[in-house]
Amino acid sequence: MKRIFPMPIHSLMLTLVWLLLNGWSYGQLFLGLFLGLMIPIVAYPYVRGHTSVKKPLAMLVYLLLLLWDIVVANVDVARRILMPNKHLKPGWIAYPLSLQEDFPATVLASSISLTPGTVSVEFAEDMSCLYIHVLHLDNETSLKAFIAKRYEQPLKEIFGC
Amino acid sequence: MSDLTTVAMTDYLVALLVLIGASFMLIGSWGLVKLPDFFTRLHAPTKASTLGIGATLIGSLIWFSVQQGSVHIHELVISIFLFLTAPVSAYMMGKAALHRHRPMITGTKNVKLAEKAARREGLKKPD
Amino acid sequence: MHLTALPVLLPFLGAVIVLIPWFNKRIAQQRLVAQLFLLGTLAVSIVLFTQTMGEGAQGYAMGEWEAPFGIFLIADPLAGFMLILAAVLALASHLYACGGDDQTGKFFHPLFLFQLMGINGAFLTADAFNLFVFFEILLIASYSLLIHGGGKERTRAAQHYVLYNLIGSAFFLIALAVLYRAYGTLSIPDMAARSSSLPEESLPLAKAGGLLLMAVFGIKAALLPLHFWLPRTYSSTSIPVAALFAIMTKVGVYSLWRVHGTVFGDDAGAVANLGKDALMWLSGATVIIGSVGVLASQSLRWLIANLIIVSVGTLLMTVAIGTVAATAAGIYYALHSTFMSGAFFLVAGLLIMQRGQAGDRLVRSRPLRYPRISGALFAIVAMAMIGLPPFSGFTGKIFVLQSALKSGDAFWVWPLMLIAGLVAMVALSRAGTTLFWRTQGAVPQDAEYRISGLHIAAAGILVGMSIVLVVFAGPLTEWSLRAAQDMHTGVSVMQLNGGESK
Amino acid sequence: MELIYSVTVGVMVTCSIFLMLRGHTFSVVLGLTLMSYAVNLFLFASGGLALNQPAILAEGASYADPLPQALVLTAIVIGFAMTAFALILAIRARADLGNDNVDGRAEVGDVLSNKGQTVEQNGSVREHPEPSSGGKL
Amino acid sequence: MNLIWVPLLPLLGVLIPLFLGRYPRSLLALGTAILPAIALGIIVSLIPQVMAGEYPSVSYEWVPVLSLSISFFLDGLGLMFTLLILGIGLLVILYARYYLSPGDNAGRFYASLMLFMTAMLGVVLSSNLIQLWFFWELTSVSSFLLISFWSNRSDARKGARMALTVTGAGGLALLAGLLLIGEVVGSYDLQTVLASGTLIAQHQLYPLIVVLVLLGAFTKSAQFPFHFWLPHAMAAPTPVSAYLHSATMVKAGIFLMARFYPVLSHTELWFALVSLVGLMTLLVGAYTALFKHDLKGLLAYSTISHLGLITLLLGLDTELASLAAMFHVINHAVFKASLFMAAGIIDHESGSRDMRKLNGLMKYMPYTATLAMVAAASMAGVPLMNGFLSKEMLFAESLHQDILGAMSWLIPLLVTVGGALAVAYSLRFIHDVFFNGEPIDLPKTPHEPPRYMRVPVEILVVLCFLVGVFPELIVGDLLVAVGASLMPTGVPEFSLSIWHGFNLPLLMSLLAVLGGMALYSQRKHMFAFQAQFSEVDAKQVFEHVIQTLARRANNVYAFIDNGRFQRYATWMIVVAILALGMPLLGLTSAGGSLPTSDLDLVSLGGALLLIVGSVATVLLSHRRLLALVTISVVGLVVSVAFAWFSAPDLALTQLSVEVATIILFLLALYFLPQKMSLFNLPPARIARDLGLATLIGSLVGTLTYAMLTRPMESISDFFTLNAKTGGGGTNVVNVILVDFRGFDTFGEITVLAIAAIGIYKLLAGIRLFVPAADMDGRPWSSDRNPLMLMQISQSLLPLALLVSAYIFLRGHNLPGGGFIAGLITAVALVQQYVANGVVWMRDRGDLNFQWFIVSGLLIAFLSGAGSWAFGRPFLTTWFDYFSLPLVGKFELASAMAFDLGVYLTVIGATLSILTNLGKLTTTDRPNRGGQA
Amino acid sequence: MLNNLVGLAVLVAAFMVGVAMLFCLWRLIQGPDITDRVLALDTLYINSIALIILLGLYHGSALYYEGALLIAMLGFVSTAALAKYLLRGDIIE
Ligand code: NA
Ligand code: NA
Repeated sequence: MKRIFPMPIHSLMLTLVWLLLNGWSYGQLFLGLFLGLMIPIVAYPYVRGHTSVKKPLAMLVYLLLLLWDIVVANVDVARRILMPNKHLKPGWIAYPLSLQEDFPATVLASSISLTPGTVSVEFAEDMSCLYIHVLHLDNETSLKAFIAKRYEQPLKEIFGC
Repeated sequence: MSDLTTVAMTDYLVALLVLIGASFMLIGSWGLVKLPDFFTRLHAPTKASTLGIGATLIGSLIWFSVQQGSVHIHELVISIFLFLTAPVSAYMMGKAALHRHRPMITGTKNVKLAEKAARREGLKKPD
Repeated sequence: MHLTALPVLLPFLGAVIVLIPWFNKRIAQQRLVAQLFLLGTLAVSIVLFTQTMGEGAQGYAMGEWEAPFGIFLIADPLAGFMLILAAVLALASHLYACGGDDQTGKFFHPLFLFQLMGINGAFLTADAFNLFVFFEILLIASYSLLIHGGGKERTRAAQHYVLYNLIGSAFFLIALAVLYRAYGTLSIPDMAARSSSLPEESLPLAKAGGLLLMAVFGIKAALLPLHFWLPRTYSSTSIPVAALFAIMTKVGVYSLWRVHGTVFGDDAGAVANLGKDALMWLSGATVIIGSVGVLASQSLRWLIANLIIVSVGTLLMTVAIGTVAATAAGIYYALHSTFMSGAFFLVAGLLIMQRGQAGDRLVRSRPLRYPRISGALFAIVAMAMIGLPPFSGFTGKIFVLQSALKSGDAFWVWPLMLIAGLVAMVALSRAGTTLFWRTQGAVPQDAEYRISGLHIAAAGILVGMSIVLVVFAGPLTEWSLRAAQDMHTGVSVMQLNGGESK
Repeated sequence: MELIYSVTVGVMVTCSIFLMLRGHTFSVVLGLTLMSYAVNLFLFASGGLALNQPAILAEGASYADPLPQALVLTAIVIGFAMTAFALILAIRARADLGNDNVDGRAEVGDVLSNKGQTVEQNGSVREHPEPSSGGKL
Repeated sequence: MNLIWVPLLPLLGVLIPLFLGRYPRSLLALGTAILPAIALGIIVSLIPQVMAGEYPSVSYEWVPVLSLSISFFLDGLGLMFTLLILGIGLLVILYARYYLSPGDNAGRFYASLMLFMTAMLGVVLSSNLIQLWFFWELTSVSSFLLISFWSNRSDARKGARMALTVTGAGGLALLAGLLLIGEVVGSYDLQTVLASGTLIAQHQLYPLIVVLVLLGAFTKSAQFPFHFWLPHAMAAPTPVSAYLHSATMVKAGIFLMARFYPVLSHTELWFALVSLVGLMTLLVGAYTALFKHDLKGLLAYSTISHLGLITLLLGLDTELASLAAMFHVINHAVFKASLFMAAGIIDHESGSRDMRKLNGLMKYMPYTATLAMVAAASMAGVPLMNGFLSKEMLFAESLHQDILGAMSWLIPLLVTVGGALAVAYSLRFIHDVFFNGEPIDLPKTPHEPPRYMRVPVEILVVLCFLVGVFPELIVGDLLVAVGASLMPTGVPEFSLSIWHGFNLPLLMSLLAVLGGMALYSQRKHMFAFQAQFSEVDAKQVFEHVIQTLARRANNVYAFIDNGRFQRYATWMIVVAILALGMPLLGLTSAGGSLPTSDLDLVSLGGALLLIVGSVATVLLSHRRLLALVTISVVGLVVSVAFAWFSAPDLALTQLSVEVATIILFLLALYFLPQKMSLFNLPPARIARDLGLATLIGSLVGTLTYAMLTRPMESISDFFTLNAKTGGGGTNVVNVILVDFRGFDTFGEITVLAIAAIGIYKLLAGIRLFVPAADMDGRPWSSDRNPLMLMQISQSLLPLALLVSAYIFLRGHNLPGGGFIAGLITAVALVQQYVANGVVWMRDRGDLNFQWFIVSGLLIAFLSGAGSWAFGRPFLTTWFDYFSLPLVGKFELASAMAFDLGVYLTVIGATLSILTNLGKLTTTDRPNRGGQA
Repeated sequence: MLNNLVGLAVLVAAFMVGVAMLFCLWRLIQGPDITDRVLALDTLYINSIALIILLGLYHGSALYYEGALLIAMLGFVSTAALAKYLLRGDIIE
């Protein structure tokens, strides 16, 4: 089973993306399903054992939340760019990671980077913390708390770790 | 009649989205010019790639869907790609900048952290 | 029926087959397959040649698209000549390589076959852009073959050769673009048909494109001052590759015949005989510079390379003369000079194997282990190169001289050719006496100085061609004349479409 | 439009030729790459410039000349193969000859290496002696 | 018997010594002699015919296009020479049997000798001009082999080369002359030519023809100033000297002049040239001969002198003179061959040829000495010997000319001086060798040679005597026949009696003898006088000339070709500038009749990006990574420009290639120096390069504008019209690629595959420079596989594969296709290598690129060859529409299979190109590369 | 076909994106470091995507879409490769 159908979620998502690309028809569905089956078989050896998503629904919620954050933060950062530089207070924080697995940590770092104003630049070698550059660093502790509550906590649940 | 209104409505929406997208694009790139050091500039493309492209794509998506009378959402795939890759690009460039000990403007908080992070890149800051 | 395409497709198929990973460690099988395909290509070329002599040009519509829209292959007697020439040369060089040179690196056999594919494609195609593609095939294959066996000298030579030709390819594309804009077509027969009625406005484009294309072919043909790549390339690569490369310059000359002979031929109206004057001067200068190089050469392969430049200059003089008789002489001369250049490299290879440290440098060395057979081969090929009877050089030389006389070009062609012959004689007699007779010490008996029968057979085949060319000079010259006539007449688009029923 | 297009192609050709005349393999390959961009634009121009007339049937009434496009496509691919070969050859030359001069002869003023090492095929690393400058053939 | 056998038998005779080489010497000589003897027999049997004026001839067609046939005829002139060649040839074969030492390769010697004999016979029997030249050159070649017979000796090699070069040069002139004659006459048939005397003489090319033919003759016959090669050809074994350098080859030039005498003589030009050169040669040769201490040297210069004598006779404007010339040809051949043989015997039996050491040999070898003295007397022109007769004729005829106008009296005077010199050196030959005291320091004690070694000399000496006494009887008829060849209109009456009474010629002879004796008696003073002049060794001069020539050539060559790529590229660019510039110069304006379109701001911005990007690439090219970034911008903008100008396929292709190129450059940059000094060249160089670049840039720019503004009638409409109906696709560009011009694409993937193979070869066994630090000297980071890159890349792979499938499948109808899809797949896989490293990838099953390439090429080929099964040409496509429930209507096309081949090849080739390079450094590279 | 409002908006947007690209160009030339230039290139990729989408909108053609998709995919690859080069020199190791 594993050999024929190594990554079921991937297969599904690929079929979905295929339909996104080509539009809906039965023909495309068949083709999408076929590719959704074939591609994972080809690609499987090259994909590390991801920590799998345990709660897909929570993931969806998380994504929508992230989307909203992106919009809001974008406006904020745009404002900061347009302001003179002297008002800028950039800084670094070392966010203490409690997510230790690679994939969830990557998702967290990505989320942080996607929301404007913060960029994940580096992981500590021992994965103890994530170094983040902040465009405008007002309050370090509240930012850390925000990240923990808004992103890390949900991700822990999603990935079940 | 309602058809016409829909068209008009979507026109306004599309125009708005396209302009919003372009604005964020412009602001992001302006940030690239204007911001004082590399790490601050690193924030700029995320704007362009998220809201800038996002809004433009949604505009395009809506417009083509209305025009062709069927749902036309393949633009989303571009967004998926960008959302997946933009943080990695930033991460890689950031790492490179840390590795190269790019200077930061005075007043940057917790510079020590950056130095600590840079140590990962195998080099002490030259004196 | 598909014969016309086979000189291209057979080497391709052979190359792909020996490229199958199963063959990777099976050198004997690679050799066998490659030889079979080379023999097949030769057989096909001969049949094709006889067909064209009997029935005239054979068109082949790739994809069955009518002319001038699709890509056509045209086999006419001239192409047939060149195909046979290439096949024999390749067969002999390959045979030589099977003596061990093929094992000094990977993928020799597929590359060799690909090389032949490119050459044959260039001979057959009737489409200007397709010609570019085949030029690139033969070039990239030649780049790869050039470095076969490795070594500093080869790398150095490859560097020049590759970069130089890359610039050439860029110019090729520019020329094609301009010509396409001027003519609106890429089919060479179609271009030829349109030449006389080009609108006034397009003339500068046609001229610029035609002249630049001439320069591009001049690079391949080693026309002065575009010849610089040749000596180092030929003298540093491995022997069988150098021998095969002997045909490379002829691809340039052939293209000049094919494209400039028809598109910018006598009947081309305002663009008739484009660049002929320049070609006249430059071909003459090529002979001179080649002769200077011949005198200056310090090693045998360098000497051969310069002799090739001289022979190419001579060939280009026939192109510059441009009459049917001159083209015929050029065709015969091309056969002779290609075979002899290839043969000379193989003979040089025999000598290098026997001379140890001295290599092919023209210095004193130990006596040769096989003086008779190598001496005989050397003597024949040297005499042929000089143009001394009774070998093919003399017939070739007389053919060219006579054609120049008939067209009124003797005043510049003759002195150049005769003096070049004298220079070759001086240099080759010096080289020969040094290589064979200026010896010291005892004949080496170590195994490393041994040469195999395969090597001798390969060299023998090519050297023997100089006798074949003389013995059968009668029919060969007549066929050359026929091929030249057909080439100058050209094939019309209508003929192509009529000849190939849709 | 035609004018600015021509000027651009001209400038690109100028820059590429200038690069090719520098004595280092990297510059020459860089020049060749730039040249192939310029040549592709040039070849493309032989079909004329058309806005919003892609050669896809049923998209519009008129089409851009598809033939030059097909030619450029082929040229791009071949150009890529050639650039790749030239570039790897440059590496080979550096490895064999110790410098990256197109002629394989280091010249005074060349930066030879940043204290390089040679890695043998078997993986052992050894310090590579600095090649002497002004080496001759 | 057929005349063809006469040259053919000696040619077959070449093989006999080659096979008999290991047998006893006598057998070898006998075997060699058989065939020429038969040939001589044939000739003798043909004599009556020739005497009757019915010239035997034979002709076979060979190369009609070149007017070259195998044609021989035998007339009097040919007969005389044939007899000499075969007769003396046989004697030489006998002589050489004893002369060659056991160490010599007699087989090779005889084979070369037979080859030479063939060539010589070919020359004198030819009745086709080109064939004549054919054999003429063959004499040069075969004589090269004979002169250099002792090839380990430097003087033999040099002498041979010199002879070859001089006679070869003459041969080329002769060829030109002969071709001109053929052109003027309209035939290369000798007998036709000989009948066209006036035609040639009145042609404007006549002077040129005369000069060219005479150049051939003079070089071959060692006429002044081309005489210098002959003495050095004496490095050959003495039989060769006897045969080639006295009897036959040097006479080929004389033969040539005689052969063309009927058509080329009878003009001032001919007489002036021939007589003066002959006279000069006569004197110079005779004078120099006197001072030679080497026996063969003396004979060589004497030969030169006698050749001059014959030439002079041919140049005197009387019919009798030319007859005398022919007579002297025989006489000289006979006595000089015997003298050479005698000299060879002396050398052989005494070990020296130095006349300062050779003294008093009369005592040691009286018999040989007597023979030699008789022959020498003939050489001196002593009465009762054959040499006397022809010399008397010369003296007589020298009185009947007016070549020098009022100064014509000089000629008899000088001829007499020449005669005196001949007497003097003949005297020296006799006295200095056979008398004059005792031998000094000879390596061997001289003694008589083996019996049969003397036979050839005896025969010849007897002939000298017989001809001298019974000239009319022995050669009278022959001379008449020869005369008929020279003077077709009629041979004048002549008498060959030995006594003409007391007349002026006899007086001249007397003077010559007395003068010669006087000269010889005063030889000490003369030698002393001559010793003041440093002797010029022609061999060294020649060698010096050749070496200087080579050195000069080297300098010129080095000047033109300095081995620099920049030089080569500059030339190419100059040529391109000329090629493009010439036609454009004539234009008053670059613009054509097409209207131009408006410029928009986006285009302007794009152009600005391209221009700035290109210029920045140049300016930053010394900081290579930066240049790479700027050129990437150019690439990106070019692809956007393609999209902008309605070429989506191009945009896609350019983009994917662009990325692959960047990766490639990055891989390469690691192994190349990171920086270089850009402007370390002199400013003049920079300015020149900049000038050239600007020039060609402007030309290409102008050309672009010219193209864009000129209308075109293109075949392209065909493609748009037929793409759907004939090719089954709506993306015309793709249909062109896989169908209309599928053969281009077929070639293109071949290029890609070959490049991959070639690159594999380039990387095999490479020893790389691996930089321990980046361009600023900073050690590399220790983080091999950045976490996020690793994680996200893996997620991207399936997505990228899906996209490539998407691009592939839609290619036929919409932008896309196998090539772009292949590149996307390849780049996605390369991305895995970048993110995860080679080892990781290898652990997960390495991709075999070779299989990709092979299967791709095979699929492409088979999809093309599949049409053969239906009797259609290669790459003929097939497509049809099908419909299935639910799925609906869909299309299947053979072009898709072709595109699949493209797809696979591209993946294989690109991956192979990129990853092979990447893999190079992988082997156990220490993690902290910087600190290793 | 495109109506006036959207057409105008797209034109203005394209102009803005064009200016944004020139900003990137400025950073690209200005540097000062290679990292800045890579960043500028990366931003250029993104701007190009927008430009191509706008182009498609302007012409009302979906044919430009793949171009944008490819830039999105491949732009990342080259940015990542460049950064990896800066870090490790050896991008495939
Ligand atoms: Na962010
Ligand atoms: Na003496």
